[in-house]
Amino acid sequence: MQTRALPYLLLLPSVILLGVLFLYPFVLVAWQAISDDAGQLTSAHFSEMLGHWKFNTAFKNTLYLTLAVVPIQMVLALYMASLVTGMKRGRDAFLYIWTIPLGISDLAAGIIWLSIFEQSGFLNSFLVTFGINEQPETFLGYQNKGTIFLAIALAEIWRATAIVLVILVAGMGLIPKEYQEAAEVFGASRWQRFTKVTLPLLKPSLQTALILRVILAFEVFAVVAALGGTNLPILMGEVYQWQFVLRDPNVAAAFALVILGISILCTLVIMWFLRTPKGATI
Amino acid sequence: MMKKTALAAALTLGTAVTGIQTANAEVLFWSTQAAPIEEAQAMREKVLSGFEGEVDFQPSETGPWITRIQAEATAGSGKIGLIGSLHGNMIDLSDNLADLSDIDTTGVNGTFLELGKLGTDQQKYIPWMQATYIMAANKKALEHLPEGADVMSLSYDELIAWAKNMADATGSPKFGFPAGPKGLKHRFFQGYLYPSYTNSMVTKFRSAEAEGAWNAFKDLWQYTNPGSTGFSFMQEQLLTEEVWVAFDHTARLADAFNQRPDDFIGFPAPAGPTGRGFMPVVVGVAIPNTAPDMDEAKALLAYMTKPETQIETLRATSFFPVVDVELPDDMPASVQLSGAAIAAMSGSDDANPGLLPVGLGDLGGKFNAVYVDAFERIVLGGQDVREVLDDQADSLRKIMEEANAPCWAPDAASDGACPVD
Amino acid sequence: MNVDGTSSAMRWTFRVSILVLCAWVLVPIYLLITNTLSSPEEVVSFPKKVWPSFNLESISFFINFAGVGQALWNSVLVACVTMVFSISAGAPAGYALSRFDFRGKSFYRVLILMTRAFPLPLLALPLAVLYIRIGLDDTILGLALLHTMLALPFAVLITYSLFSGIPVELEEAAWTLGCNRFQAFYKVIFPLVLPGLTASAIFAFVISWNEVFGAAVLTIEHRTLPAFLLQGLDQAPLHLKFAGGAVLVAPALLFIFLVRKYLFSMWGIANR
Amino acid sequence: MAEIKIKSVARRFGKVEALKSIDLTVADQEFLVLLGASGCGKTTLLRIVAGLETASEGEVWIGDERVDRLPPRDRKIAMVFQNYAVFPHLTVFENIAFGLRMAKLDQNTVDKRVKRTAELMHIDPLLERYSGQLSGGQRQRVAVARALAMEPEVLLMDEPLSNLDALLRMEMRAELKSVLAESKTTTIYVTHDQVEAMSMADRIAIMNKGEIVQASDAVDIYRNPSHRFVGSFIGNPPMNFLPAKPLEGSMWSVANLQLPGPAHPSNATDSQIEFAIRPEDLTVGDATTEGAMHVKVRVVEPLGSHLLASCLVDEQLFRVVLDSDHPITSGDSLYIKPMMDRIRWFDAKSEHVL
Repeated sequence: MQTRALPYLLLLPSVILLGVLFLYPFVLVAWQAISDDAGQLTSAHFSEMLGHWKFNTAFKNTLYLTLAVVPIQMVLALYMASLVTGMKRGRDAFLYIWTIPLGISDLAAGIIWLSIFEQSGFLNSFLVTFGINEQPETFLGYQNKGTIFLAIALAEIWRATAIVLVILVAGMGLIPKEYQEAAEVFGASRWQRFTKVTLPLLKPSLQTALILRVILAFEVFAVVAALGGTNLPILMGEVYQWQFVLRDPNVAAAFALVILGISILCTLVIMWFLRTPKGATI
Repeated sequence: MMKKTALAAALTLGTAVTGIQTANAEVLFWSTQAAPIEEAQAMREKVLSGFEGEVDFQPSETGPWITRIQAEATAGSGKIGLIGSLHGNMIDLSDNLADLSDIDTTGVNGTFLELGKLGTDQQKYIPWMQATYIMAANKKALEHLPEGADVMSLSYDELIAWAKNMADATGSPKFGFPAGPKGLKHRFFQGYLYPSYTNSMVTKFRSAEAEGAWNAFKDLWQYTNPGSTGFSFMQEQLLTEEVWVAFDHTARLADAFNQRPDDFIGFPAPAGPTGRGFMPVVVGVAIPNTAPDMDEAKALLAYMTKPETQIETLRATSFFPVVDVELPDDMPASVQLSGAAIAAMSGSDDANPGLLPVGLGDLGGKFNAVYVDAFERIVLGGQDVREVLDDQADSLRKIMEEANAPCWAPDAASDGACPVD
Repeated sequence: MNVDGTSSAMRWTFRVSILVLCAWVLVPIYLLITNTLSSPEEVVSFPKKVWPSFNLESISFFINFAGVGQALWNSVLVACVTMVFSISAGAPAGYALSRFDFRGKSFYRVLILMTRAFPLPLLALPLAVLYIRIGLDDTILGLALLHTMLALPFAVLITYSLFSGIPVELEEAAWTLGCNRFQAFYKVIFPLVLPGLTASAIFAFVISWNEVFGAAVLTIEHRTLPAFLLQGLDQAPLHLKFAGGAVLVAPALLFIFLVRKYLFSMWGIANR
Repeated sequence: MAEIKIKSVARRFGKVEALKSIDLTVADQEFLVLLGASGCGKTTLLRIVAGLETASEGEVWIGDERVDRLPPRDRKIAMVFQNYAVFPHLTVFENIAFGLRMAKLDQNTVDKRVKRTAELMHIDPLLERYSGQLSGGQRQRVAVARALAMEPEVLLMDEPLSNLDALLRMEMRAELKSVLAESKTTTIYVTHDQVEAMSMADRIAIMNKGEIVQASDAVDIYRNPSHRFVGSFIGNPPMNFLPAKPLEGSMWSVANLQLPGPAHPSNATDSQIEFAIRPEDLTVGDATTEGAMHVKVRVVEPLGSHLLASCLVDEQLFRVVLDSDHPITSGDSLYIKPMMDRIRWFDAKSEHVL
């Protein structure tokens, strides 16, 4: 069998697609970030970006948000996935419920969580109705950056854990029961079985889920805009700001390259940390 | 070769899937205004149905709106016949817009027409509709007015005192300001705060008077609902009563006025030491060079400025006409409430009307950012007023010099770039 | 002897966890529905009621809104074409990644992820220019191609881990029993990964369904539902905002509901 | 007529030589077992014959056809995999019928053949089950049935019994042998289990480090190992080896014995040869026995049918099989006499028999 050429043939459709629809426009945009109007290479746009007073804040906020959201999502999804595998009846129903947020766009999620946290929202209604608070609180006020951050993190965890869950559940389904049973025979507790058998065998799925989540977390925008207003600048928001409000596509492209850069970096780090040794697959 | 075949196949499929592309005589009206679907519906059914040709009204968010227009301009061909948006969005599209000088513009506000030239000698856009910032209050708030203050001729100091009274009385700040991501707060600083305190928008950006203006605003901010940084359309918070008194432009207050006309009043923006600064919001319509049917587009454009169309537009969008028209009596509550406020504002003794920035080209966005950044640093960030103003003044000066834009009202006319003292 | 899994404390933790997690997911959805089914006055009232008054004013506004049906149909078309494209381009790539070692493998893996790591709003401009020039502008196909690009990383990575979980011997056995590579894939591997493929199809569907920016730029007469509805949704009065959100969410939920069986009813691959 | 000819087949993985120029012919209807320790290349060779792997060089012929460029499906082979590779999404029936359907046989023939092979393998009651509902032994039967149903000219089996427990393995061994004898296919069977190999094979090819060191029938391999490795691998316990020093003529000194052996090589002093004998080819005498070797007993293992004594000669391990009732304990001295016709000599360097 022509094994040498075959993998490339299999990749061809996706590569053509990516080449035309992604690489071509990407190169054009990336060029904007590093060239001036006369077509000369320049670092001016990057200096302008780095020199802008919001850059550091936006960069940090994006990282913090990712750091706050993704690990919780991974743990939560793992927990949900193992609950599901431990279920005897009703698996389908619970899984369906837990994957509902999958179908909810970030715009819709923003609307939903704003209706909870805004001053006249459901949370305040609850607190006031039950006499816990006398006055509705302004959870999303500019001086409560912590609360805003928390609200955004909650909304993101709510919205995007389902992606991780689906990938992990599918991955767990592929782990043969025998391994669990073998470990049980050797006296491993439930927790040990999870950490010593399930987790290592789940590595490829964990890797996939983690990479996708981290990349998507760097691109979060709609939920932050809905809940944070202008209080929590993030990189993706700055891309919009420079592209459509400040009308400086060069600096917007520079911001986009920063997002791309940290995404690739994180991807490589995750790929390396969660690499599966050759031959250690199921 | 291979690619070509694939492309041909793709095109065929595209045709198959979409059932494509009859050469349509419809004019595609691509607009950022009247985007909420109930407004869009009114535009289609009430405003545009009177046009003898076919119109396809497609509202869009600013991002896709700009992207699409730029794409068509770059590609050199397009579907869009007519574009409609805020003055600020038109500025850097200037090169792609057809000259509209041959359109009959009798009756259209001359100042706005001048704005529509975008600093060129061609008519780049024709004014379509206008709004202005006014204030709105829940009637419950009126009892907290400081003594002796007349709501129809309020000063900034009285507004601050009023906001304080409300906060003290209710336990939570009841003044609201649209400082959210889509709020148009830069226009407040440019057209209201600065003119009212410095009688200038650019020249006295870092003056002592400006410092006073910012300090006054900081005072007001103490009694401003802290959620304001998330507010973009004050009608929502007025309706939920998260705020009782708010500042926003007429179209963004309309929903509150219309839903509960008896609960709200509209009144003029406050006055400062140098008068009652205010500024219009102008929405224009223009035709891109790539319009498929230029004549039909121009016919539609002319239709848009007809008095009857303008009145229907007002009903649909709560934006006011740019031509002189007699408004009928059966206008919605929002028109009556905000109309009264606008009349009181422009008719007041201390009225100090300003103009939208002109001649900035594609630096308009950055010009606005100077004011917004100053706000975020001074008011939200708590940074030192003097330092921030000095810092932002440098950026402002650079922008004015790069654009080489002369001063506009209320700044006195200048030779060459408008100076920042 | 450790009797984990059967002790009543464990069982209770198990049950309570499940219920709490269900509530965590469902309560926000419920609140959206409550707001959708409330009258405009109730939506802005405070404190809010937890039980809706089943006022259908807002929702019927959307359902009767001219063009919604067409937009819905466009959305479904685009999402389905996206599903087919992303699986047909993604699954072979996932298969190649799982079965072969070849030069450029890591590069490819990073490349497909880049499409998700670069802000679409910036890519939209050059893409739209390209589309206008080659005639893909304002077509279902063109938008579906863009959405395929967005869904591709999911399709490739999910199928990659699926194929990695299928023992090579099953395929080899099929070869020795008279299959060529394609037949072996189609008759043996494909049925085994079908549930997982459904998962990546769902991703494709949902990604396409919820994508707004590209749809708003690249379609005009063939607007998808989000591009059609979401324009100005945040300027719309509150009650319409919620109803719009619900109208958008409902079909996606229905779709997931319909295919949920395939999503999770894995074959007993455990015995190998 | 399906003779398998393997000509100079080599396989390299990078710099590692997994197979070094293998030549092997398997006669029509012959049952050949590839025997060797894990990692010796036997599975690689089998997979090359199957077409699942490509040889770096060399030719593979099945019948009159050169097949090494053909895909597996065109080689008229069937294969049984070590982990059975029973398709989990198909019933037992469909598993067995899989290849038949690929060959586009009509439903009648398919039914008939599936039924026949299922009966042959005693799995006819399981036809509607899925692989998940089968035990390991049953799955193994399905795998074999699936291969046999193809009525292949060549049957390749990769350690098909290694995942079964000892008792089941013995049962399946006998059963497989009779089934295969009847089916008249040419079979290559890979295993690391010498008992399995000897009990089933017409001929055994013993592999070591990517080479076939000896290919012959079971008795010949046991009696006449052509290579030191064969002697040390075959037999339980395997052969004893002791160094031999050259004496005059063709006499050799082994421990305290002087034995006639092969003629001295030209450079006799340097070259060393080894004396080899199977533990059961020794007779026990006493201190007075002429030509007996003196060994010290270290461990005695009573194995029922016999005793196995591990002894030391000149600090070298030397195993002796004794009668079960032989009175002996560790520490005893033992005088043993090799049966002269069973002594083998190996070149210590080339490891070939002399």
